[in-house]
Amino acid sequence: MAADRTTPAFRPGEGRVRPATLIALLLAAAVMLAPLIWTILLSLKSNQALVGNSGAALEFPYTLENYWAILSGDQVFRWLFNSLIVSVGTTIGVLVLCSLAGYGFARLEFPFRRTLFVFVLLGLAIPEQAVILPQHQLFAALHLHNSYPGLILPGLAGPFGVFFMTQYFRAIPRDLDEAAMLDGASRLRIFWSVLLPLTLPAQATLGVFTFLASWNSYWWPLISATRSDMYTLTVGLASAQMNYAQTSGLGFLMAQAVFASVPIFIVYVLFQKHIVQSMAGTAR
Amino acid sequence: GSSGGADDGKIYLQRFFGECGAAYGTATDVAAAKGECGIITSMINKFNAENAGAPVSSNVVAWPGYPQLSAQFAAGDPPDIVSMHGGVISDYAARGLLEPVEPYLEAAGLKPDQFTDASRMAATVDNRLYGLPWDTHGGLYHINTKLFAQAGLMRDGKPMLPRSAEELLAHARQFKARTGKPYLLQSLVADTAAQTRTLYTYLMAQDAVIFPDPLHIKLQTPEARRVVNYFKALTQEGLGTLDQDTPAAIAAFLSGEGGIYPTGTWMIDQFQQDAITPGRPLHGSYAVYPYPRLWGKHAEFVSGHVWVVPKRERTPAQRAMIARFFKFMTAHNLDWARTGHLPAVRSVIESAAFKAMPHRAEIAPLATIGHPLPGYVQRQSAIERLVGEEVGAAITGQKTVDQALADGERRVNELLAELPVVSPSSPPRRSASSRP
Amino acid sequence: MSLELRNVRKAYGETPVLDDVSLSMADREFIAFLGPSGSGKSTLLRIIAGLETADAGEVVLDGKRIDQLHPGARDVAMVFQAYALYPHMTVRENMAFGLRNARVPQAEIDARIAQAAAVLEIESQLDKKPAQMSGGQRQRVAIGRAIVKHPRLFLFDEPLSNLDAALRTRTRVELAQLRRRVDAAIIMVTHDQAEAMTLADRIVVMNDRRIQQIGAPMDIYTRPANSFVARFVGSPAMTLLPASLVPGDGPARVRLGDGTEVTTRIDRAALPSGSVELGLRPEHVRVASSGEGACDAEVLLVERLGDRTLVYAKLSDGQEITAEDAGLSVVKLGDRVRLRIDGAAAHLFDCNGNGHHAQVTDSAA
Amino acid sequence: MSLELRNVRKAYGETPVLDDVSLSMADREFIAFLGPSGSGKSTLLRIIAGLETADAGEVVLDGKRIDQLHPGARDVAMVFQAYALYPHMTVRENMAFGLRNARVPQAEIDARIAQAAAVLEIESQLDKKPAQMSGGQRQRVAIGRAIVKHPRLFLFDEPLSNLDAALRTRTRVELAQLRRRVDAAIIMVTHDQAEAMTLADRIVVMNDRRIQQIGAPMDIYTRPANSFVARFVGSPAMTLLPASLVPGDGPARVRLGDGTEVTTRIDRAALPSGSVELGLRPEHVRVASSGEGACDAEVLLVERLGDRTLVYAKLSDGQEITAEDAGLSVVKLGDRVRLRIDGAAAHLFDCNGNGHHAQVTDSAA
Amino acid sequence: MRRGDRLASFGFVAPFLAIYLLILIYPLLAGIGLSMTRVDLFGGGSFVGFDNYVRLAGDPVFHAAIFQTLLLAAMIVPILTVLSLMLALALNRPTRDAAVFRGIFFSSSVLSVTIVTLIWRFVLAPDAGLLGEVAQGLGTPPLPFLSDPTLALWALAITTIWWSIGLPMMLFLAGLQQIPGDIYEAAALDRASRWTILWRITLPSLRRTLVLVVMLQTAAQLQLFGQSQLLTAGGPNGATRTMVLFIFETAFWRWELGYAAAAAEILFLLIVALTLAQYWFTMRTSEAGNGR
Ligand SMILES: Nc1ncnc2c1ncn2[C@@H]1O[C@H](COP(=O)(O)OP(=O)(O)OP(=O)(O)O)[C@@H](O)[C@H]1O
Ligand SMILES: Nc1ncnc2c1ncn2[C@@H]1O[C@H](COP(=O)(O)OP(=O)(O)OP(=O)(O)O)[C@@H](O)[C@H]1O
Ligand SMILES: [Mg+2]
Ligand SMILES: [Mg+2]
Repeated sequence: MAADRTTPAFRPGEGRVRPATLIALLLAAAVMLAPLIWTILLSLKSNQALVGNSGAALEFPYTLENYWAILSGDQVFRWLFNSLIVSVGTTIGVLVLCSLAGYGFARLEFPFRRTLFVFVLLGLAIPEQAVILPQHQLFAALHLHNSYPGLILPGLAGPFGVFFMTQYFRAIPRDLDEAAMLDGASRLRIFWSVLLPLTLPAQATLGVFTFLASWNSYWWPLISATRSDMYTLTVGLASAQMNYAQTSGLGFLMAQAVFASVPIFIVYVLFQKHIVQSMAGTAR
Repeated sequence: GSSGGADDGKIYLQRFFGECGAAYGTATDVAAAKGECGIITSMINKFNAENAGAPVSSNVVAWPGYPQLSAQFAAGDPPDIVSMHGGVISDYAARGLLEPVEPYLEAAGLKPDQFTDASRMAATVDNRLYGLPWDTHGGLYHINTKLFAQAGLMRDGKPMLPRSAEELLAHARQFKARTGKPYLLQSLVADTAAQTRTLYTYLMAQDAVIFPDPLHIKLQTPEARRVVNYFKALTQEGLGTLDQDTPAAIAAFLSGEGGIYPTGTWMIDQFQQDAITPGRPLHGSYAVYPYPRLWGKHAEFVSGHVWVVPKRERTPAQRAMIARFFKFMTAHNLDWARTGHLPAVRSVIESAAFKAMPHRAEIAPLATIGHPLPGYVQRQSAIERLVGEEVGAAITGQKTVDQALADGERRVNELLAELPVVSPSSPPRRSASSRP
Repeated sequence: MSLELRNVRKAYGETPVLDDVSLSMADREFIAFLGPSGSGKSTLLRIIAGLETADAGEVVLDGKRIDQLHPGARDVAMVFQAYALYPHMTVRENMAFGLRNARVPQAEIDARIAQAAAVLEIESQLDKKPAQMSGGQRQRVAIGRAIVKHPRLFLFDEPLSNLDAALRTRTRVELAQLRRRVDAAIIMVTHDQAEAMTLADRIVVMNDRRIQQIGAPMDIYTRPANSFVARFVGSPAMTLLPASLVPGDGPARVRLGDGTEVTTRIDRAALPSGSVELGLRPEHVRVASSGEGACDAEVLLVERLGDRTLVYAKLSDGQEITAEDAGLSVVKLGDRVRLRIDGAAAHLFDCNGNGHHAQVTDSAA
Repeated sequence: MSLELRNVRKAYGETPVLDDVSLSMADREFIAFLGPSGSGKSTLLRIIAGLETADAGEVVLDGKRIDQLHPGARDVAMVFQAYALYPHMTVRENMAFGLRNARVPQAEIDARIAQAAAVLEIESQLDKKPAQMSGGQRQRVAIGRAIVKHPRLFLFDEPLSNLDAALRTRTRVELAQLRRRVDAAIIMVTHDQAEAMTLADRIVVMNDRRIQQIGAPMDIYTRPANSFVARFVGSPAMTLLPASLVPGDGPARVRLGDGTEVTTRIDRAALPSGSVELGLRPEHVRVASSGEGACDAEVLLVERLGDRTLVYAKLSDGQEITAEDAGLSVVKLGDRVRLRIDGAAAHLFDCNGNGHHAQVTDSAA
Repeated sequence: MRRGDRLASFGFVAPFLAIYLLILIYPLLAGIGLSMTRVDLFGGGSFVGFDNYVRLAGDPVFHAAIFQTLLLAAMIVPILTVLSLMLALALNRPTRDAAVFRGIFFSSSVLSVTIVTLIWRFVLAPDAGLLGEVAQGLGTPPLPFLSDPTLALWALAITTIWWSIGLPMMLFLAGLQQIPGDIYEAAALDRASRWTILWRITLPSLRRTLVLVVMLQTAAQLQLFGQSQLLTAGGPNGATRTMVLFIFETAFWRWELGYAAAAAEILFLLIVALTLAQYWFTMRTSEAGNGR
């Protein structure tokens, strides 16, 4: 009787990872992680120890003083709060708008539906810098600068979410709509009670991406929220830097980077399970 | 949203220099503060403590803050006092966005000639003063005296500075030969200011006219060619570094990897910290001087920080408060000098207290030999980038010197030719709508 | 309950799908739409349900035109081919959904669900989600969801086609029982003739955008209106052989391609002139052990069904014919056999495809 | 070609799926694996193909152990249930793919494809992609892809289950023809007993991880080894009624729950003691028009198949029974009927489920 | 469906469309108007017709920016696509380890560009950087990643690839999970080698995902900005100035709004043209055999 009776893998995702693949993966993961670990190590060193010698990051002693410095800043929690309001607001807004529009484009009939969809997709080609100044003028005319709506609204116009949700809605069997129609459900009710719950994985994914983009956005908050009590975390942390911070405040700078990333890491970890699953419909 | 308040005299101050509420959030002891951020924060705290109702509300912006300021102007809601580099004033002044500050100085009992020439010129456009002069900053040779000694370039405990171009080359070769390290640490990567500073400085030294009129630059001149060719040759010979950006160059200087790091006044404090810290490579071996005279006369391109007053409707109480604040700031000019920048007030620079600070005697001449660009030149920061990019390309050998200078001249002239023709007195497009 | 369709037409773009379809249906009747794929069965069903709009024609339920009503307002319930259960709801919620929309009081909802669950024997499944159930269970839930609405008309779109053979038979029995217990009419779409024959009171055979025949199952089996119906209904299918009429009097007599002559009981006078096709059900073509039969054939395939054996064979002129033999038949593939044709039970189809049948009902084999 | 499986075992994790399965197969034989869902048919087939590895046991092809060989090197071809055609390749490319991998010369590839296409009548489809074809066409392509490889053994995993009824019958004929034209053995997995009976030389009935019976189709139909086989083979299924042996001599005589007594032709001596079940095929339970029958029953469902009618009924003790009647039966749902049981054709199953059959072969109805 | 229905249906897309029109399309159109004027940040401009476009046509700096943008996209998109595909292939399994690896490769995507460039400056800078230290350890002179024009482009490309590998990897994983497993078994029986399976089965099945990834990435990389602004400031000698950086400098440093707007419109058209060209190309080639 042969000793090795393991089933060979003929379907992808079965069987053992070959050693060569594993080594390549480990190397690639090291390349991915090394800069991140380096950043964390730097953030754990005092600024003074790093001046002119970033190699000191590899040696003891480590300290949390940079994080304390961030946390004891007057306004850090205000900025954190602003960022949360803006990111959560944008995320909710995008989910609502894109779910509605995705359902509309995927399921309903109205004049110029296809044309409008293509028109929306064109938006993927519009660079932020191409519209930021007219946008700024527009928001000035509407008196929206230095306000939460002013920070949230531009994040709602992105076409990717509409594309994503439309594809996802299209993948849901039409039977369900029809069954609900026969069950006497109104269009809104079909959308709300039948289809929307089925898009939860997609909502999670789009939500993560939107939250991430909103959290990291820099240029718009920079020129729209000019009052420090309206800064988002990215802008606030940038304002807290001295010129030449890369030399004399390196540890602090890196601690800021880590600090600003923690919330999104948390969001990612919470929702990552849904991400791959829900992308399945996108590439159709 | 509005940054304006009622008629209680509150004023909004917007500045860069970083945020350090952690260490200085409530500090009012200006003398005890350190660093640009610490000193300015304590100063404002102190002013607020001394005046009823903490009238100054400050807003820290990410360096350099001009996109935000422009945005605020465009939205019709600028602050009351803004930190600004001298070279930028002409842009806003030409658009009629700034108030001349003579009335405020007068109200504060200050006279323009209390300020040094260099600092006053930096704030002057069309013979009007557009801000409270605050300091003068310019390029300096930060020197590692230990390496200089090793290279045999010390005399009487002081580094030997070249007195001509030929001498600098000789020193550099000798330095390289004896220490094996570059003589000059240059930040040529992602930093255009350093190159421009060098070029402007040595053109001024040769009495070359850089901007014959508001719409033209002249770079295709023998003087310019001389300067660029010289630094190119030096760099190509390996006497100056090629691959460093600013943080890398600073790090190299701090770890004793080169003889001279030409950069601004703002680094004195940081380097001095290392110089007095035992165990640091720079310990006890730091000296600093203005750029040496290489050609012509001893002159240097400088700039300065200025506090400007954007044009908008203000109550008399607010105006009074601005004047009061200016007066207070001027009184604390010496404290600011601890950052390394040259104070703007003549009496301070001449004071014993100032001269007693490390290296200050050596750099004091900047106040007299320093010249900013003429006030009629707009878009100085954009021009600085263009010129720096071309000079950098020439020094690193990516372009021929002639080509680089020709390109630089053409690009700057094209930029200037596009300036919209506006009279300086025309009002901003949106008036201060949010103020009563 | 009475449903009437009047001159319904439907086209998708340029493609006509239904062409002047009319139909009326009695109270509590069970009708099956039978036809090949693409014949428009689902479309017709969906027009009744209101999921499609007819281009022309009327749909009348109990004397009231319903074609302009919202599907939910038509008092019909539909069971979808793939069940279309709401995956995120439990069985109970699936059933309650339509009732909630109709604002039925909660107590009433609970009662109806309990009753339906009892009928369908899914009481223990009520708090499961569809993904946790087997195909057969899901189907019962789908039926349950229809039942609780107490509709006047049930619509089933191929309710059994997703089930395996064993389950299909069981569910067929269940459907028949259901039909006795609910006070409503039923329309079922199928392309499985056995299903239609077993369950329906009347069958509507559809093909090529039109209704081909409407009738009771046995009518359709014994007196197919045309050659399409003849071929489509009955498994294995009726053999149709080209033939020529032999002149003479009395019942029609035809000659096959291999020369065999068959005497039918069909009235010669009713036949138009032109070529005809002879229709023979397998049970009327017997493998003859001795020589008394009518024609020779070569066996192509032997299908042993246990109780009887089907023999697919080729006549000497190349025409294929299906015959029946006893369950323990010894016929083998490749054998040459003699076939005895029961002319009394034969059908004739004229050149327009219309069927002509024996004047006296033929008896079973 | 000869295939032998010796003591094959397989478990997925803790769950055993195949338990000591042995089987040997002759040259050019057509074997069907028949069994309910989950009985391990596909697993066994996949072990032969090399897509799964047995935990123990040997797979021997022509005297050579192949269980360690790569699937591509085993000289077997498989037709998958969902066809598994390569969607982005044309039909031609689908067929050529395996040959290219085996470095067959292009001319030879072309010839084999042309031949297979002719056999399967898909010449005109060769440049289409699977998405453009109907289910039946796709299936022929899947078979074509197997044929061109000239394998020694064909493996079919439920090749017909995705087709509709009409197409299934046609394809069944095609498979039978194919079998005559290719010089290879065939194993087919199915859970449709009619399919297995029609096509296979021998049927392997599987259930519960084990082979229940191996035999020719008629053997299995007439002499099921145990009650599982009896119930599973034959459509509609054999009725099994609990019964008690009536003491006495001669052939076994049993009494049903409602008191009816049935005399079988089964040797009483071979039966162990204990309770028994009486097995009756529908064709041996006839609806009796007059009173000469044996028992009373109430009709639950009438399934009119055209040529005959199946009657599902309930005896007075609640046991369900299936009977047959003529095609034009007048029996209706809810009727009370009398049923005549043909005891000579009855089967008995002892308390271990083992089957006991009449000593003389019973004749067909 | 009926008329009222259509209106109601339109109601579902209307909220998004309204915001989209107001916040993206109106500014885009306003940008077109702006591109016809000579105007600074504070208005008061004059109409100049197509002068700005004519100027762009003759501006070598803009030409270089276009060229470099295209070059960067051409460097990044293929590598990113291939690498993320390889990762997806390797990580398309249900194990815990694979999930951890997926998390690792996605982790960089959550960082902002500011942080990414900050980190990578420390990796790439020849003196103080990680690569510099490695080079020193190996005894070779470190590569001047930020000062050599070609290497600087690679520095941006590497940084970008590191930063954005997560999303395409996820898309490919999703695509892979949609390929039915049985065709792999069929291929095994067809004696296909690993390589043949990759080229003839997996890749063709991933075609739509591949097109999507390439199109999304092309559109994204043609808008590359933060990396070049923060890492190399467009240098050395403008060698890494991308179109968006050009637009940014023109608007925020030079205050030439009209000129910046004209460049932005050109960029917009370029992106639309390139992505549509990709779309049409792939649709045309797939239409040939696949009559959907
Ligand atoms: N939405 C549609 N758009 C265009 N053509 C359609 C549409 N729905 C159905 N058809 C076409 O209409 C015809 C009838 O379709 P229908 O679904 O009613 O057939 P069916 O009898 O139910 O067939 P099946 O047994 O395959 O379900 C078919 O030819 C089909 O291709
Ligand atoms: N990959 C697997 N992992 C775990 N269990 C499996 C796997 N494949 C099959 N099984 C289990 O093994 C048993 C036999 O499965 P198999 O597919 O061989 O059944 P089958 O007879 O082909 O049934 P069907 O008619 O439904 O195809 C089933 O209980 C099934 O759940
Ligand atoms: Mg249908
Ligand atoms: Mg199976």
